[in-house]
Amino acid sequence: MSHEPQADDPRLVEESDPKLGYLGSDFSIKSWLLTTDHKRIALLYLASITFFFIFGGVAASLVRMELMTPRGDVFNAPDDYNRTFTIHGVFMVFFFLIPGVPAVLGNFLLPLMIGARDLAFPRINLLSWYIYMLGGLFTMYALVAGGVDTGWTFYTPYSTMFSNTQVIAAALGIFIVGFSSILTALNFIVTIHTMRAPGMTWLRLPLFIWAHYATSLIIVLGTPVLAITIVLVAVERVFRVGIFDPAYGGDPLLFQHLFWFYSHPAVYIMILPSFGVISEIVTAFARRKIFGYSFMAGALLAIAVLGFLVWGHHMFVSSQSMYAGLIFSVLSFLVAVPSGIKVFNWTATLYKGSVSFRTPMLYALGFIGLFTIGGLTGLVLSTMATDVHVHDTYFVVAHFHYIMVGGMVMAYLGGLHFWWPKMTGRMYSEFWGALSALTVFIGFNLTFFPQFILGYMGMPRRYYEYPEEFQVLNVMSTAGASILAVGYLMPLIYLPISLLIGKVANANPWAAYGLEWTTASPPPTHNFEEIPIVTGGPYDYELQDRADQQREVQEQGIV
Amino acid sequence: MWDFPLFPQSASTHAPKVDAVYIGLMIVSAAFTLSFAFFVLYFAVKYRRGSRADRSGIQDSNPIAEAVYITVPTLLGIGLFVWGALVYFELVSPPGDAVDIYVIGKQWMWKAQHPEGSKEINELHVPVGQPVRLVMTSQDVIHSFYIPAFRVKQDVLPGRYTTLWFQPTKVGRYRLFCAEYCGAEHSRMGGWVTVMEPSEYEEWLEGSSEQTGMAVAGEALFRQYHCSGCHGGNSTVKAPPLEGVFGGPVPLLNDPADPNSGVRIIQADERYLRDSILRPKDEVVAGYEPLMPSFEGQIPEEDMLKLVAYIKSIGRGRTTRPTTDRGMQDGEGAPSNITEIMGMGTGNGGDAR
Amino acid sequence: MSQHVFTIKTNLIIFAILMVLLVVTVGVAYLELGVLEIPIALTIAVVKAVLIMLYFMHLRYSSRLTWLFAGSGTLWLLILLAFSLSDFLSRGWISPIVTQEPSLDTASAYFGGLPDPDTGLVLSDPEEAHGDSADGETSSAH
Amino acid sequence: MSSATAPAHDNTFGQDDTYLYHHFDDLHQQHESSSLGMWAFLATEVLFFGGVLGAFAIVQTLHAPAMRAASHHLDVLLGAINTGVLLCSSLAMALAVRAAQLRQDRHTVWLLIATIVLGSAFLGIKAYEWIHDYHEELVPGLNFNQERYPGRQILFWSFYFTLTGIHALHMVIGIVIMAIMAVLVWRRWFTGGGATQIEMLGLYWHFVDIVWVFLYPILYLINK
Repeated sequence: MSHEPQADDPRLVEESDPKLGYLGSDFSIKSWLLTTDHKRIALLYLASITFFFIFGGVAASLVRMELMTPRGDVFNAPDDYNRTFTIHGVFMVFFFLIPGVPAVLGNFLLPLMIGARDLAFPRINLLSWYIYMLGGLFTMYALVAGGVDTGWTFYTPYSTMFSNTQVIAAALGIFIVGFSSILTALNFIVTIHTMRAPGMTWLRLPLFIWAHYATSLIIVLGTPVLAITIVLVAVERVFRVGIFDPAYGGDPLLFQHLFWFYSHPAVYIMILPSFGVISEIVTAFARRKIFGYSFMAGALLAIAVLGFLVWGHHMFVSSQSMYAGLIFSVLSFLVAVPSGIKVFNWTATLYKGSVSFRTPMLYALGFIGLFTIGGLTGLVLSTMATDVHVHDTYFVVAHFHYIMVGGMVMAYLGGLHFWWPKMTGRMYSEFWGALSALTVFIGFNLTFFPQFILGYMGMPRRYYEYPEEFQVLNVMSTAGASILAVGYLMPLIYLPISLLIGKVANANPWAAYGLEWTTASPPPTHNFEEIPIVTGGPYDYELQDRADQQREVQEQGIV
Repeated sequence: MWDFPLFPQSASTHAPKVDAVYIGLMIVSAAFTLSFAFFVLYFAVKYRRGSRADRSGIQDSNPIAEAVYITVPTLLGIGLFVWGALVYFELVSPPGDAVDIYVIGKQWMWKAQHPEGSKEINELHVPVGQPVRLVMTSQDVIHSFYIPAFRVKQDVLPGRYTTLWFQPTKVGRYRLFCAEYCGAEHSRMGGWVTVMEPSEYEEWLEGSSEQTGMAVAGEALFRQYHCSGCHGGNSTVKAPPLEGVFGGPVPLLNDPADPNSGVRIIQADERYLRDSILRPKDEVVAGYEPLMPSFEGQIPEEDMLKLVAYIKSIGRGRTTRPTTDRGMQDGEGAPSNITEIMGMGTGNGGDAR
Repeated sequence: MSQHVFTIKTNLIIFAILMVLLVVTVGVAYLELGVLEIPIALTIAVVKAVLIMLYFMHLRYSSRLTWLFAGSGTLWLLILLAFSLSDFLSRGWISPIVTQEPSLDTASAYFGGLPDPDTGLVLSDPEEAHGDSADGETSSAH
Repeated sequence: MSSATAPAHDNTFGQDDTYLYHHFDDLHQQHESSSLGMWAFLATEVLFFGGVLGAFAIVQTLHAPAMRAASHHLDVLLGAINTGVLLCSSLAMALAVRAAQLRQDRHTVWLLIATIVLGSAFLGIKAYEWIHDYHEELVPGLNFNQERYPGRQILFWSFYFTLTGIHALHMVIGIVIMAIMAVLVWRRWFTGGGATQIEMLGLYWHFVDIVWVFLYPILYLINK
């Protein structure tokens, strides 16, 4: 069935050192910059995403330092503070949270998990990385040339008429990076549809793949609307054509509708891949099939679709009509139900499993706890009565950080540790992994739980100066932020070190179940010697344990 | 030691209802969170690897449990939604006898006007027990009128009226914020809402309204003598804006003819206002040319008093309070006009287009 | 996705139908149908679009999956339109609960009136001005 | 594979030595992937145009009289001719795809050139309309005369130029790619006669035509 290999078929390229797999095939810079191997592109993304994460993180620490005191002292003028929180917002949202898990873990693992040799369009995959870097450079230019002070939301008429900062350059950067995520999502959808290994039917796909399928649907159906909204802001800003300018009859709310039509599904783009990662980790370390597989897959798709119907809860107090507000409020409650199902099923997966507490599992357990808090505080924001009070306060900031940092970043780090041996062939140090997980958990809670209290007390967000009575909670939050920063620096140190001194990992260090664990680690450039034939469903750990027991019996010769 | 509050004051009829919905939501959330946390930790410890717990009869899926777990949260959600919506209906429906106060949000200050005519900047005086409705609009970007103690917030958009109502129940001074990001001094665009006994409020009203009566007449004269032609909001002539001038420091050129001679700061008081109307060329504000014609002998004395009253009413403080005690520490509330003048039009976007 | 190759004849027939529909839609526009104009124009456009998709874009013999991909874009566009319009159209309805409408005259006296640009709207030919005066042009606050 | 039932015979496209990339199992899977990929991209384009069209639909429903007043300055006849030209180019494109599938390379090249010529004709007529509008002082941002066209009419024109501008940009991109494809087919660069590539270009071109099929009535006819 497989065609005789063509000229550029990597199977013909003999690996210089079989143990290094795809990493060892070619060490030249050109081979990295012109690679079409999804695994190498994943590592390129890993490097650039970490860079932008650090950049956004530094901005966050400056913001937290500024907020230690009621008066402005770190920044001598409010403009610089406004530019800093805009940097934090833009870089974290568009350059870390949205591409995070899909571009790094998704790119690396999707072909491996469905038994394919590569994504459907390898060259488009590389193009997506170059567009991502081009977008990053444009946004960097915007900062160097004067920065942007509109916040990551670019609300009109401030962004179009009253801000004299580099709004157009930043908007162009985001416009470009939007296409990078569209191309990645397009690649994933087509690959999942057409390139699954024989026998890998839809109900045998690991939930990691389902999660990336649902995320790609949202990206493909949502991102273009953000692109056109950014174009309209740029057109309005240059030509004053009045689309958002009430003096000519335009309506500022038109921008908010178009912007939030993408930006709320964008938060599901950020969290759905993490659901996939957590499902993989929880089953691997509880050594049990996922509980309610079809409900979990269905919940992913339900979130993807319902996610597009709820954006109005960002606009309850912005003179949106009450009737539209009621519709969006009901739907916002309904969209919380599938997330609840997922947390319920993860907990049920632990029941009667055999749970071990390695670093990925610590991150996963942390995720379940923090995501539940984040999700449930979302209900306060979807109820119209309380949203009037807590909209645009630190309650909202705490809510979305619980989901983004408590959810997505914990899952990202958990996934990175879980598949590190597969990606690099080396084991990370278990002690440092557990320590960093604990530090991140403690630092995170100390940073963002006080902000819930601050929020309900009424401290508005994006404030450079605040009244004295909020200071103690802000100081606690800044203290937590410093612990969190240390927690994030640790993996940045011990993971690269593990490349040199880490224990060499075999094909399946966690004895986990999945096609990616059947091939070598690091896998060869063409992934599988022979395309595997899939016979059973995912997470068949009973099968795996019986096979391990038989192998032990044979080795020790015990009858 | 515990001197910082953990829960906002409850000073309006809305507050207890909104707090009730909030507490209800917190209870539901805590119930779910604690039960999940408990089960996760309990299972994780009970079924840890190597423990001899009974692991027979593993179920991989239990549609009944899933169905229960779908219907219960949905019903709970609908219930909470209905409760929240009912409280929201009260938030948006002012009673018949509500008093209207008109509020303008402008880049980085709130200007309020009472029906009786008295005007305030970054301040709002309301009698306790009287339902008040604010009819608001914005002159430039989207702001948001937010009083945490009353649990009310409403975005203020250019080109549209938005309304918000509350009925204060407790006398006192509560913070007022701008909640929608609106530019450089978004965090300074706030102030105080003072709830007073009705009698005190009437007193305050007279004090400010007679002053405002003259100020209102002064405003008409301001247009009649074409002052607004240059000093008005959207004039093309480069003349110093008069909002917030009175009571604040003003930089004057040492030698009016030579723009880059040194600058001296004086306090803008009634004398300065009269002199700059009658003999504008004697004291020229730094950064501006001496273009203003002299009005010597053209403005009768009582018109001059009304003009000065008007300029004072749009001054930095309010008409009745002595200008120094604005009830705010330095750096809070609206900036003194000094920042705009010292800025010399470095282009904080909101200037006259 | 099959490789069905359409004959030249089919292509030409489809092209002819499209040109006829073009003439029809222009003709319909010249009749004064008032409210019916928009639905008719849009249905003709949809018919033309579906024809192009089926025959020129080979959807006719493609897998159902390709149909789904083709339809999903328009479906999501309708979601955007439906929910946004649910806000813009229902904004004017005075909620029955709001007992007292703000007194617009004092408000506009204080605010100096809202910048409703359409007040100065001069319609070039008076005969279709009939439809517009009823549209409450002057109510500045909505 | 998703469509295990698809006929397994290889040469359905009439090509023998079509290039099969290493990560695909057979030609059918490779073609199916390209087509699905293109349709997914067209879904993003639908939403890209949809955002502006949605905004315009909202403004049209809210301010119908102003939109009607503004759209009187558009020349319906010229628009009709333009739509006809674009439909012709769509026909030429469909025939080009057919020729590419049947490996009649000379016909493919000529039909692609015909499509380019018709597309450029469309852009020419469009440019003429724009210049005419410019002389009528109708271009917001450049010389829109607010006194002559008071009220919200500027909104109609800002949407008109945004929509037709983005559409024209897509036409230019289409024409450039078509020129490149024509050269490649003419110099036999594609081992498999480039059927799949031409077909994907056809999908894109027909999509741009469909956008104009919707733009023409919405901008020109509804407010006639």
